[in-house]
Amino acid sequence: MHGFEPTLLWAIAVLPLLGFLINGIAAYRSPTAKIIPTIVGPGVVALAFIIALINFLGMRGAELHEPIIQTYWQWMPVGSLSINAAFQLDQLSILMVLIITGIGSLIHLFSVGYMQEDPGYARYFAYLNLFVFFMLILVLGSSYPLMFVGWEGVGLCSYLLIGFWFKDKEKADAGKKAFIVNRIGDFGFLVAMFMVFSRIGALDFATVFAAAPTAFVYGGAVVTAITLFFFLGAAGKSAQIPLYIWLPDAMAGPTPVSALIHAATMVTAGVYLVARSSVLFALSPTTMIVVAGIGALTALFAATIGLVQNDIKKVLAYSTVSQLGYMFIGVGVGSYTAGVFHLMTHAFFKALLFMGAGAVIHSMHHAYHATRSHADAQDMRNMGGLKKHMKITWITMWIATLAISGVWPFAGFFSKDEIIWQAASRAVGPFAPWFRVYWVMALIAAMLTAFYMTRLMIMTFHGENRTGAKEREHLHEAPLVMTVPLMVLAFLSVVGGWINVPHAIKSLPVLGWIPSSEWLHEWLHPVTGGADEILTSNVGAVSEVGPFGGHEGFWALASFAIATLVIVATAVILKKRAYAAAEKSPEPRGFAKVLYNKWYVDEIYDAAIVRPLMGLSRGLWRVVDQGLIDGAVNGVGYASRAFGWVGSRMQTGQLNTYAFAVAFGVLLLLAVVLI
Amino acid sequence: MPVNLDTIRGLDNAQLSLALSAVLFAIGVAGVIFRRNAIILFMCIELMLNAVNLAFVALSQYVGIGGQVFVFFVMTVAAAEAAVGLALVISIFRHMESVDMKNFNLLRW
Amino acid sequence: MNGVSVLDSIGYSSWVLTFLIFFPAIAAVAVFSAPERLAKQIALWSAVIELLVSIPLWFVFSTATGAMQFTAGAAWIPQWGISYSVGIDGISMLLLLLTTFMAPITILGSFRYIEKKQKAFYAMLLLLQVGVLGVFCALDLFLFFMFWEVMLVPMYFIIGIWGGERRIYAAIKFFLYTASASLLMLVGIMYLYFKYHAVTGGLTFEYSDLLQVPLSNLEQYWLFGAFALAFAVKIPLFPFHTWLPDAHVEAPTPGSVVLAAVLLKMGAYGFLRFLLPLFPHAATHPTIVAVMLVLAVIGIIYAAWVAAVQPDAKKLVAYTSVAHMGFVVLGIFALTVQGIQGAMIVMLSHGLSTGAMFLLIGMLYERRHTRAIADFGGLAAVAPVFAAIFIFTALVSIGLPGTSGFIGEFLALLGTFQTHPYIAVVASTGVIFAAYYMLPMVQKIWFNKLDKPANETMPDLSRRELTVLVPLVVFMIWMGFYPKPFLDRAKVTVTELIDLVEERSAPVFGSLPNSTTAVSPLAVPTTTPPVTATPAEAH
Amino acid sequence: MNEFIANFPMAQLLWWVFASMAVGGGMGMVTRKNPVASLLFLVLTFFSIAAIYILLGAHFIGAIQVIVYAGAIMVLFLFTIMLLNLGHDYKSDIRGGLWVIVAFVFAGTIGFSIWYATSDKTTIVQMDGAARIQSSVADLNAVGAIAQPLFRDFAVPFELTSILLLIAIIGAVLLAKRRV
Amino acid sequence: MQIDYTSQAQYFWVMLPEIVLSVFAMIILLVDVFQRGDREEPSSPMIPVLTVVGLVAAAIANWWLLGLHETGTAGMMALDSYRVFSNFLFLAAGAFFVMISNRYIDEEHLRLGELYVLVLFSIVGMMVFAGSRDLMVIFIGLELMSVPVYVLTGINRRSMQSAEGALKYFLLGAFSSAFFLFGIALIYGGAGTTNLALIAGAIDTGTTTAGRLIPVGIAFLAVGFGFKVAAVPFHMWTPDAYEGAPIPVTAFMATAVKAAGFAAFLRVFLTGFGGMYGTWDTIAIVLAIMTMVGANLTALVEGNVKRMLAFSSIAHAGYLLVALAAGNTLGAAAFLFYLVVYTLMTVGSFAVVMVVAGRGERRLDLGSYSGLAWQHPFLGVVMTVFLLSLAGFPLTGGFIGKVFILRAALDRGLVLLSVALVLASLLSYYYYLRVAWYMWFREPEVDGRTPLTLTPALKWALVLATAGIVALGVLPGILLDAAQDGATGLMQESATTVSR
Repeated sequence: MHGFEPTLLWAIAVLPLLGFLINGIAAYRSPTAKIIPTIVGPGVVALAFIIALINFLGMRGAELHEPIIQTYWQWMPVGSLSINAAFQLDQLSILMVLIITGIGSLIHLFSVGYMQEDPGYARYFAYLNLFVFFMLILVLGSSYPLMFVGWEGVGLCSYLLIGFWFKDKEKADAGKKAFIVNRIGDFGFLVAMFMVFSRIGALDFATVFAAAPTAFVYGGAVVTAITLFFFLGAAGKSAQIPLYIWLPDAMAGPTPVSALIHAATMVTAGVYLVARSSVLFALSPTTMIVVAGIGALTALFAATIGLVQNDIKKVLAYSTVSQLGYMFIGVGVGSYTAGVFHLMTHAFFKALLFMGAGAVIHSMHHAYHATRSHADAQDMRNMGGLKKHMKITWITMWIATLAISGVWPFAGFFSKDEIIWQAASRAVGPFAPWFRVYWVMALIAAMLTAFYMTRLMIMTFHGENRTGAKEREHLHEAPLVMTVPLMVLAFLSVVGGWINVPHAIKSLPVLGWIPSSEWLHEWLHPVTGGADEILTSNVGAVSEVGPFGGHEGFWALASFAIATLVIVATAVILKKRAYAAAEKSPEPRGFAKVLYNKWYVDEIYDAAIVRPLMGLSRGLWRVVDQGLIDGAVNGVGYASRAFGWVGSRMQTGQLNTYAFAVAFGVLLLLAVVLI
Repeated sequence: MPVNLDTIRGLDNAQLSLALSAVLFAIGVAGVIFRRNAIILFMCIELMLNAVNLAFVALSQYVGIGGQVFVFFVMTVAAAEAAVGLALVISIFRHMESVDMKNFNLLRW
Repeated sequence: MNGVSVLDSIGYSSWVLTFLIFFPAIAAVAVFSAPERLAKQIALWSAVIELLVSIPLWFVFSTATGAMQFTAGAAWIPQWGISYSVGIDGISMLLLLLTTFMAPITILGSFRYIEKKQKAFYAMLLLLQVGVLGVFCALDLFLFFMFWEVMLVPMYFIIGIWGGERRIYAAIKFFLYTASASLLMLVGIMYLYFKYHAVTGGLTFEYSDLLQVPLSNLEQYWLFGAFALAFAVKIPLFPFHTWLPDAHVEAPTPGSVVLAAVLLKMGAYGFLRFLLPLFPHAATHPTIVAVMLVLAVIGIIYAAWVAAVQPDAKKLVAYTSVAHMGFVVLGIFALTVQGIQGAMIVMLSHGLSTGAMFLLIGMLYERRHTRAIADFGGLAAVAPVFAAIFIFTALVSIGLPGTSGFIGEFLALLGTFQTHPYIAVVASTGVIFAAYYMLPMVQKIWFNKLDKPANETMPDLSRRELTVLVPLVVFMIWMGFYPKPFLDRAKVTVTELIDLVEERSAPVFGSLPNSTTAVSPLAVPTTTPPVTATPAEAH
Repeated sequence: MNEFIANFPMAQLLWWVFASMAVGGGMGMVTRKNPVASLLFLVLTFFSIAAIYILLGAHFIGAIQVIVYAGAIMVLFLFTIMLLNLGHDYKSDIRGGLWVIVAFVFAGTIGFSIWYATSDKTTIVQMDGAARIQSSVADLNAVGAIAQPLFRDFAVPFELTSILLLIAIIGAVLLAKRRV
Repeated sequence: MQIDYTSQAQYFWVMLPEIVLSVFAMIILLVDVFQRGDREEPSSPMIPVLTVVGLVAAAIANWWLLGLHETGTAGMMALDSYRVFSNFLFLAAGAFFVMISNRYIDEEHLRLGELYVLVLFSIVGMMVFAGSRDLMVIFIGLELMSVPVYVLTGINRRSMQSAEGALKYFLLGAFSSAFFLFGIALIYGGAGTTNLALIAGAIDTGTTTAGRLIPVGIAFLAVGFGFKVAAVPFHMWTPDAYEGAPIPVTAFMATAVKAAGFAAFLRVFLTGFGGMYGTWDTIAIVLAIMTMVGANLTALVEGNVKRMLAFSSIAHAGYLLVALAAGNTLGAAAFLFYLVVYTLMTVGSFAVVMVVAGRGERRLDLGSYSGLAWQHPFLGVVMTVFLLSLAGFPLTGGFIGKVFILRAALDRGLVLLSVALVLASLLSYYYYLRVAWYMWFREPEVDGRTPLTLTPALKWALVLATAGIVALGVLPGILLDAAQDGATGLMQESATTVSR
């Protein structure tokens, strides 16, 4: 029906796997192998990107309305269950593939420079390739179980990469934490799959989504349960409350890893899951409220923590959590385009930010390494005034900052504003009260974002340098191999937003001239259309005016204004403020302290869950296992031996005793026969 | 003063003898239980055997001569046992200079 | 195909099982009579021959029928109607191949671990295989029980002679525990025998004949109890599991490997082969099913928790076995195709992964002569390959998708969910706790700082050790990405088994009302017609 | 008066006399500390039993009871006692009071159950043995009456007893000869 | 050849085995006397050979018995396959005694012709005891069997234990035989005869069942038998006597004497009182349970292997009592089968104990078995087989035997008794395995243990026993039929008596 045949779809996934194997073997032969990983590592991903691009262009040509499914082999054919190893190519998956392979290859390139001196160079690229492979499985898989393979696969890779420098206990712990927390989410994913199967009898997307509208009643308990369990999975993967705790620790990994896995791709898998299952989620208003609510809460909550962190990567980590919250607001309120849109733009500028931070840390590290200093290379209080040392990084990161803060015309403006507006405009029917609240929260979070990002920039690049006198001359710009990716991403962060300019922009006074194209929206329509229908038919049309009146354009303008205002204000205020180097700076006090310690959430979890569980386990082992059960088992033995002892004591050796026993026996037998 | 002879005459010696044998047997059993002197124990057993003999003879009043033949055999057996038993007593006495069973408890639990 | 015709020409299918069962016995004699230094070689090569002979089964086996194949038989004690009769169907075939596959690996893996009394050791190992294969092949209940019991003796000696400090306690515990349970099964078997005699006047222990014995519900409950106890202890099902940690910890590596890889499977096999078909009413009685499932779930979670706090790596893995076998029981008593198929895959996967796990820990022990987790740390730096394989195995055993572990647990849980959703949900938390017990151990052994000087010189895997482990790894991945061949071989058997159970228990339950679990909002009957028919949900 | 003597139940009376002597002897035997004393009591019992045999019409048995038992066997006992020189150690070998009580209770119960079994005359098979014994004694005297069945019907056990005696001799010699 | 009991001469043929054996016994006696006179020196090595010859000759005569057929069943000696079967068993036990005792007798200076004479005579006694059909003869047989064994128990006159054990055994034996005798008297009074066939007839005609004489008589007989087979609570003499006696004699007692006691037990109760099963089944059941449980429990704590085996033999008496309780042909067959297995494994295990014990029976504790299997693999392996068989483990005769008994019991519907048997044998696992673990799992004690060497005869005896056990475990068919014949022979008797 459609005149398009995907080219080498399998190769997209297989290439990184190949890379993994080659690099793995290289690592096995000599851990410090350089040449092969340098070529293979980025190479395979780039190749995959090219193939993806070809397919993408092909798809643009053809008018695709159904996904293209390529089946390779039967995976789990058991009774009524039949799961195939098959890839699904449609507008959403190709978009994800482009993001993954594109940004992936950039980050691989960046890593070549960043990991130059690392002893585990080959191993690093092996992991990275493996990650890309699993990520591609995740987005290309044509059924939930297959998606789950990628889902846990990327979890595994993040586990390995977070703990890449495993000699350091904290880093290893961080990896473990990430894995276990993710497992909690995976549990939800599993249960959701079971429910889907027991309802629909299939687990591949095509069948499920086709059957869903008829199989489930709108807002029914089952579909709500299913989607909520799915969302548990998504929350685990995408670091939403209450499972976000692993992501900040995940910064223990190499910075490019943070850029790739914990900013651009893996953490957005949850959003992808929701967008992919849009049909299901649209069927359950309750779930939508929950999803969007969690999103809004996370966005706000994480932002507050981000305000006071001093570790540059920590700030970015919390900002990631916050931005993910935005995406969930988007998909939560039912505007899957917006969610995916923000996912994409965020991938651009957050990857950029992380790699910029990477560059900074890289040079800081060099500086301290050169002078045998043990100061923290990631603490912004040790930075400042770096702009004269590393120009490119400085500029590109400013671009990213403006983008994330939602300043026109950068990418973030369009995507974030879209989400905020959707929250407002979809606050109709059952959602009215909820989404309004989320909208407000989103606005506040936006301001906070602008603030902490500006703070980050100021502390890092402006003011006078606090690195230390003799360290200063060792500070230098990163090598080309690292700066090129920065520049590419900077470019994307600028233009990335223009692919989905809302029509409403026309109505604006100043910006009316802008060509509006809701291209992404139309592009994704084949995927999200089903959900839109369900929503329109059950909830009704979206409202044209936001809360307190005002059209989309007005609010866009407003948010733009607010963001700019906050940035300028922050810049002005913080410029004057003189920071002290890390060791000299005082402990935060009062509320700042609470924020600085992340609302003590980790401590609370530790006290409320981890320790009790350990205690319980120990108790079960000692008391139940060794005490009760084994006690009973051995007790039987002891008891019978005791009886035996009594019996043996009767053997007194005295003839009378024996004769007595005989007489007793006689009486016994007489009793038997006579009574 | 005349005793009521009929009551006595009414009783049958054979059956009385059975009762008597029960009594003697019981005495023998009791002796075996509470005596410790090997020889006396043995005597008690002999008493029990005699009780059995008495029973046989008494029963032969009802059944026939066979019972008395059995007594003959029992006596033979008793003689044989006596020979061996007393030999054993002697041989153990050689070890212990005693026939009191309470001294013989090397063998126990 | 051509190969098959060749095999037919040598009458392969008629003698293969008999050969497989008794060849190890001959080999054992050979080992025993050989000089000490040759023992291990002879054992290894005979195991390899065994494997080679068994491989064609995989291809010749017909996946079209659930009937017994490769059957062979002969009158043994005609006076009592006892016959030597063997045969395999999908279920036993897979387990049989698992056994023959693990044997050479186990032997090769114990080359350096076993220093003293090698002859006796390898002879015992081979005798053990005789018992196990016999159990999987026997179609005569008397024969089955014979092998079932005989298998204990070599294991008793393996633990007792080559074991650790508390080996005697462990050996005795293992022996008495298992034997006590199986003796009641003997009475049960005899009872069936007499029931058959009473009904038909014939004397036989033949499985297919005893299947026909009509049993009252009460009799079914009692006999079910007698059999289930024997199998539950072997599996082991909570709370009959306490012999396992001791046995595993004290047993020498090869012992643990065989124990985990094969012996535990015998219990599950007993469930599938005897419990369900012989006592369908009892086996599908809602209360009994509920009890079994709950015990399984407790086993899964409880064992995971207890495992998490074990200071001894081997003991930890031992407890994980309990958890894994919990999934097996879960899948079996779900009485759905997915459930039982899943149980099968879990069995195979657990055989491979836990076997590998014990081998790896054994290799650690050979290097450092300790199994205490606290004595290691940072080893990944000195032995990267070792670390890689260990971590991979650990991930398989916690059911990472793309590996055999996932397929099994996924199917088992999925199948359970169809009939007992709530239990399945609770059981699914097992995946969390699996990570909770496994990852800390991995970290404490392989990651963190390399602070023990003794560990700094620890050598990486030798070539021999790699040859031992690589096949296992390969299979774990293969079963993860392409389990279809395995599923296919068990498919018909499983479906027919379920049909049998349902049809034979249906009349008893036809009248009974459906329970709340059946009509729970999560599982909807219409989608899985066969399941709703199962009395499992009846109340 | 003659009438009184004529049908005076002498047999019964004598039976009672001898029975009480037997029981008394038995009691004496089990209660005497001194082996010799209890032996003599036992001999008394045996004599009384012999008398009762005769009262029951088993004259031959009565005779050998006196000759074999009271004579030979008991003398053997006495000989042993003297040989072992136990005649005069009066150290009591009777177990403590409780033992005695329990012993008599148990033994009593056993004895009672025997009596209980035999008390019901009707359950004993009635082959009027007494009369048949009478007749056989009449035509072949007391000894012959025993000898006939002994050698005709009971030849096998008779022969066996000879082996038994041989064994007894061997055993006695083996165990009791002085040199070890 | 037809046997008609009207003429006493016929008994010559019927009792040919007994006669042959007695003749040989006397020959040996004479040979010994003339060769030794009064000098204190060991008898010639010819004596044991002569004994074996005698046993073989008796066996041949016994075999010849199979050709005889009796008219009617009122004779004093039974003439059935049951008797032949049990006779073979006694003779085999005797042969085993001779084979294993050889070296021991030298070491303990017990090489006396009388010893063998007594053994032969006691076997004669067993044959009479188990083969006779008249209670009086049975009693004499009992004494004929017991008196020599009393003497054998005390034959080691240097050993205090030996004398003490003998005296206890003797006194209690006489005590119990008094009960036995009273039982006979009561039966005689109740049935008017001591011939089992006639008794059975009387019971079937129902004239006697009314009274209490027969039941009480049965109880007293059960006491006598219970003592001989060492059933709890009549077992207390057993450990002491077994421990006191020289080990070969212990083996002989544990196998032959017990077997004879059981054989007679079954004959009397199944043929004589078969009609009153309802009266005595409870006796058998009670004794069986008490024996199995009591003995196994006590054995758990026994540290002295000789005593431990004594308790184990008591426990096995319990299993055999289950076969009696079954009271059917199957039971009798199971009983005969188990008796054979039991004899093999008991003789074997006692033989090993004898070897380990060494001169003066010093090494009887478990500790002296440490690492035995590694020092002396042959002993270790055979002992393990014996232990496994005693424990009733598959592939050994012990297992088949137990299953056979279970089968008989279940056939009678004694489910609980079967369960009791199973649980009891479970208890027994522990102490049998304990010996195994001392032999295999422990390191040998490092002291000057004189290297254990076996005489050829002993070695052969062990090999024979092991082979027999394994053969009966793997292919029990070879014996099952014989046992079945024996049983049917016995039961037909009780059947035919009815027609009489």
